[in-house]
Amino acid sequence: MRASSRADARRTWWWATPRSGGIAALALVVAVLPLGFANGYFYDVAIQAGLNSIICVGLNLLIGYAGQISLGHAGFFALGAYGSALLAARYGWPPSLALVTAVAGVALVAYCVGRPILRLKGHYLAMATLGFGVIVSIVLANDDRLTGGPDGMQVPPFALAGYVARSDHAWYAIVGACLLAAVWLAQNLVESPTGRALRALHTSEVAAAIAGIDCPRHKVNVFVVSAVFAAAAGGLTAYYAGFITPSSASFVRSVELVTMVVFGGMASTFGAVVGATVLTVLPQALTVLKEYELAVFGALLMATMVFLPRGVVPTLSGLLQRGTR
Amino acid sequence: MGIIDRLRPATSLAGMVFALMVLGAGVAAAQEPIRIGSILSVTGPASFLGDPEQKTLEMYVERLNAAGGVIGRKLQLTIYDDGGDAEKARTFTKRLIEQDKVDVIVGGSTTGTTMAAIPLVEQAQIPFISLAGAVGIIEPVKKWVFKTPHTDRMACEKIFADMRERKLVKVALISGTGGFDKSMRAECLKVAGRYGIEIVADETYGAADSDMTAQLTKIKATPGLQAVLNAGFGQGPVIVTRNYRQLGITVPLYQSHGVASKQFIKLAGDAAEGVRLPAAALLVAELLPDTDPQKAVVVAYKRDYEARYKSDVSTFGGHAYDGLMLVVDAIKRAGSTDKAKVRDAIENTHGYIGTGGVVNLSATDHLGLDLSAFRMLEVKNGDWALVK
Amino acid sequence: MSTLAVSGLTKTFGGVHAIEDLSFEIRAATVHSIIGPNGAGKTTLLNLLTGVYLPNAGSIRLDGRELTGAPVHAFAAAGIGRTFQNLQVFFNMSALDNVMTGRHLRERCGLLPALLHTPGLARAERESRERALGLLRFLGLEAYADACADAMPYGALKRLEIARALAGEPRMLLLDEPAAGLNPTEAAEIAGLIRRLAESGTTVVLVEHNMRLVMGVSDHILVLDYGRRLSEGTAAQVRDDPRVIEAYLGAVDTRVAGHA
Amino acid sequence: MSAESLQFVAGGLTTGAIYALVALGFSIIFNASGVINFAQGEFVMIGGMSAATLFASGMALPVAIACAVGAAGIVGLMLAKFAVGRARRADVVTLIIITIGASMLLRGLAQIVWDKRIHALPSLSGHRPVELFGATILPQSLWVLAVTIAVVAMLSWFFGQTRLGKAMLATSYNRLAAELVGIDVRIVLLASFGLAAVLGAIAGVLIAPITFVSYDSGVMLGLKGFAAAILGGLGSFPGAVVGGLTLGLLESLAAGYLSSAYKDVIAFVVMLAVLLVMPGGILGARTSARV
Repeated sequence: MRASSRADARRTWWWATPRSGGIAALALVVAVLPLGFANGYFYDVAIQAGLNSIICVGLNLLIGYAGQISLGHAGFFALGAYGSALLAARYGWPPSLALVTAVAGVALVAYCVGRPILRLKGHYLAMATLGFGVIVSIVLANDDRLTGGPDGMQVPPFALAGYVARSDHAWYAIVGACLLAAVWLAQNLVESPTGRALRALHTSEVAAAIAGIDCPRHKVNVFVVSAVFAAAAGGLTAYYAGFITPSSASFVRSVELVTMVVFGGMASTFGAVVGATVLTVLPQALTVLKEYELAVFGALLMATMVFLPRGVVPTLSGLLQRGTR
Repeated sequence: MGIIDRLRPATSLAGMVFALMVLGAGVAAAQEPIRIGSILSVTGPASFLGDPEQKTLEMYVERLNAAGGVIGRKLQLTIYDDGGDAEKARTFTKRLIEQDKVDVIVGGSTTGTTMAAIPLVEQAQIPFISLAGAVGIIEPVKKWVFKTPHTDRMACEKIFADMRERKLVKVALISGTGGFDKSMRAECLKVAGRYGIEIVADETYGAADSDMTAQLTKIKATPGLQAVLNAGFGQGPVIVTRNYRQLGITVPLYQSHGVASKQFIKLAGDAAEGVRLPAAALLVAELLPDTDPQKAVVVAYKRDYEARYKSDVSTFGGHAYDGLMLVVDAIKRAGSTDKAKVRDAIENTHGYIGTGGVVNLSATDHLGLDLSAFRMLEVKNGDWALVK
Repeated sequence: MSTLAVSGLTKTFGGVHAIEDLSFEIRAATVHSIIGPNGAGKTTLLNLLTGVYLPNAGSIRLDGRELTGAPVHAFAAAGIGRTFQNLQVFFNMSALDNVMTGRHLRERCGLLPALLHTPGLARAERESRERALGLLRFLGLEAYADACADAMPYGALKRLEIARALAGEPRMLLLDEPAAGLNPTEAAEIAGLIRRLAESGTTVVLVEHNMRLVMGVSDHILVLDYGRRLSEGTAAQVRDDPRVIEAYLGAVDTRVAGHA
Repeated sequence: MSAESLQFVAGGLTTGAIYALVALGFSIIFNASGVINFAQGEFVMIGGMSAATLFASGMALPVAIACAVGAAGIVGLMLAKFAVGRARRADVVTLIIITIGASMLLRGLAQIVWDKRIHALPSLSGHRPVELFGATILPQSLWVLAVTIAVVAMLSWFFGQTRLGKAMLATSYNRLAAELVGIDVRIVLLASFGLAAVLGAIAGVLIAPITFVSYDSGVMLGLKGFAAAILGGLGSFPGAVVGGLTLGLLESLAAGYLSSAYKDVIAFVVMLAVLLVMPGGILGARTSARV
């Protein structure tokens, strides 16, 4: 009875639910943040943090909720970026149509790749996804007549219905809106039968299957969703930066993305946002350290994971709850 | 009292920061420094470019300041390490322009990082001198973009001219998969025909590969092979050179200007004997005849760099030297750091003698070097020798 | 009316027969127990009946429909639910979410409605939640509804597994040692629950060591030994079968002797 | 077989032996802790860099090698004691991120302690290539192969005969059971990191004369070593060797017969295909679901 009355309360105060409440808070942060921005450089870093957050929110569905590792998501990011860029630059498609087509294409690729390799488990899955990412980056670097090779290619600006997005403010608004949409979609998925199915198969695939959950189908689905998030962020990055190189598909970049998710906290959508933001901003702050930057960054990463093993957001919110109780 | 005690370090720190800001503002009002920004690939796969570039810039900014600065103002150098990543390079360029408010940018160690920065510097209208190789940086000419290193196309031309002289026609190409290698490979393929060179094999290797015998075995088996050209940098060309001798290939081996450093000879050892490559005069500073206009400049740079850093000079540090000195020269002539005036002054540079050659810039040529800037070198007895 | 028909079922592990040429039928709305000494192959049989293991030979049919070789979730979709001997609770979820996960088959699980949180899905979620809460009440777990599963006591987890299995509204429920680790009062509650389920039309397949429970609730008992059928029949028939007594005494299980 | 194809095989064995030696380190740590140690490549780098700089400063080669191996071993022990060991109860993914942080830290320190240039180390027995049926191979590559085989033999003895080795093996099969019979899991973790670091350093010392060494040369070696360990079957020592040699041969043959530009793509595609047929690697354990 107690539980059902609590559920009623949730329905009344929609903004107090974890889903809507968190999104409202995030929207507020996104809206207020520019007040503290001194110049375009701040916007640039914020935009990159937003784009990384979009990828990580998707990747967290796969890693945090479904428990399936991917060390190849930079591959999907780069495919989204190059797909959008090539269709727009080489074939003269309208940028928005190119973006949508590229993302749809990546969804198809993710489906075809995910079907077979998601049968693998743990480190073997990590290796297989890593292999996929490496293949993408080599093909992008090698096919230089189409992609411009390792030195990258120029991308035309993003335009929609006559409006050309150039200014930092416009891009901040676009990326901010996309981030909110990404978080909303992800939170919806988490709190749906599909989300429960993902968490279930994370704990015990046998028990999940006994409950009637088609594990392979759900794994592939969430793999595709996370790839779509990465591809969309990739397409936006290409248009925003106006320039892309195959290093966006590199193994190092894939590892960086996973690190962001784990750093922020697995199975926490807002953890993914925090992880992506912190690890995007931190290197900018550490440039004052010059040659010590890499060592200090590595040490900070190690220390955080040793002392906050569940990631920043879950560990800290756990402490907070214990404190208020 | 506990709280106050705990807060004490914080308050004193805040006080110090405030004091520094006031002081800083006072100094700035007295004399605004000339702000030079730089994005370099100090770490990562292109660190062999960025590392000597950074060292060179730091050393000469220090020297210029010790000598009283330029037009009575001190130089302030801000360097960001992009690790060879174009995305980072773009953000750092933005940071230099918007946050650090630099007057001019020297840098972009690689073509990728340079290309990522170009849209921003063009938009912000800031003089930009790239230290990267590809010809695409200055072709077509972009108003605010210059570069100091010889292009990879020039390297190809120098090598092919030498081959033509030695009557070597059937040439195999082996290159790495990095940006430098791929770009040079593409340029060489483009200009080969003009020198009557026929590319009979075209192989590649990964940047971190440990053995290239498979590729070289294929090349060795190519009928009519007369010479091999390796475009690349880092340990790749060294391994190629060693594998080349291991397989007993006897036709001449040419390397690119990417390994133009004494370190190449040290690492490759005996296998390097007889290898030819095009390089700037810097590498053979002492061997230059006294009549050579570049001699004084390159000998001085070489001496300074090697004395300060106890390591062999490379032509890449020289590119940074040229970039910095071009800017300093232009600012002196412009008499201010007004961006448009400095840009015009750079474009009007004439007869500037740098480590890379004699630079004559114009509205249609933002590089200003010709083929004479390159010297053909050969490894003889463990050292460089000029090919006459 | 036959519900489940098993014929010639065989499963080997590295050449050892865990189940050997086993055939039997289970009739709808009855309580059918499977007993036997440790290592007789009871859990292996449950794994075969739920598709977790692929048999080396033989077939499993539910209402005449061939299920052999189908994936696990297809067995579930055909109406077979199950609990586990060693708990397989989703420890990263609340008790309520555990039960709602059990309703997976009864929910629409399209990807797009889930992403967009369509009104239809929201309505279905509310209904699902009510039903899950109802099941938690039915099993006396309503106090734990919002508790994370890893904070629940053992006995409650056992019942939570049953609630989760029931949430899928199975036609046949396989219970693997539901009374293990429970005190006599709790075991009696489980017995009452099993009877109620059978009366409401659910077929119950029970694997259990507690002979008082088995003898009290079963309509039909299958005795396994070394993967083969040792005996079969009503509680009285099995109890009086000399082969069964021998097998159990040989296996030094005093419980059956005590109750026999 | 023609001399040409023999040369491809020789090249593949050269590369493959290097991968195998790195892969062995991955398997040791995986066995003891279930962790993929992304800093394994850095152990290799530390071995190579220490030996190269010590030798360059005038130390005798054997002494320089011994010091380098010792230094790497200490780094490995410290990584286990102060980082991985402290987060024992954390998720495996968290532990992996810790090793990623460690690899950054070690690389960052290496570029400060040493420099960013490429260093060389003299070969153990010269540069004169050994000729076999028309194919040539550098004597150093034969050293790498021989040491790899010797290391596998020693590891088999260590894990099969010694008390500590058996304890480590027991821990890999069942941590809880190992703890219950009184095995100190912390010691096992320390030993595995120490052993893997020593092995990595030996690899670094042997590889440096062939591929040279710089502060970031561990990244690619780590990646390929991980691939080799997975391909052969994670945790299996003969598997690491088989995986390493297979990967090296795949790359070399692909470069020789198909396309040198796409040799890595071909190698990875073949590897994915192998994993799909044998989801536990070539010599990996076959497990079936248990409930």
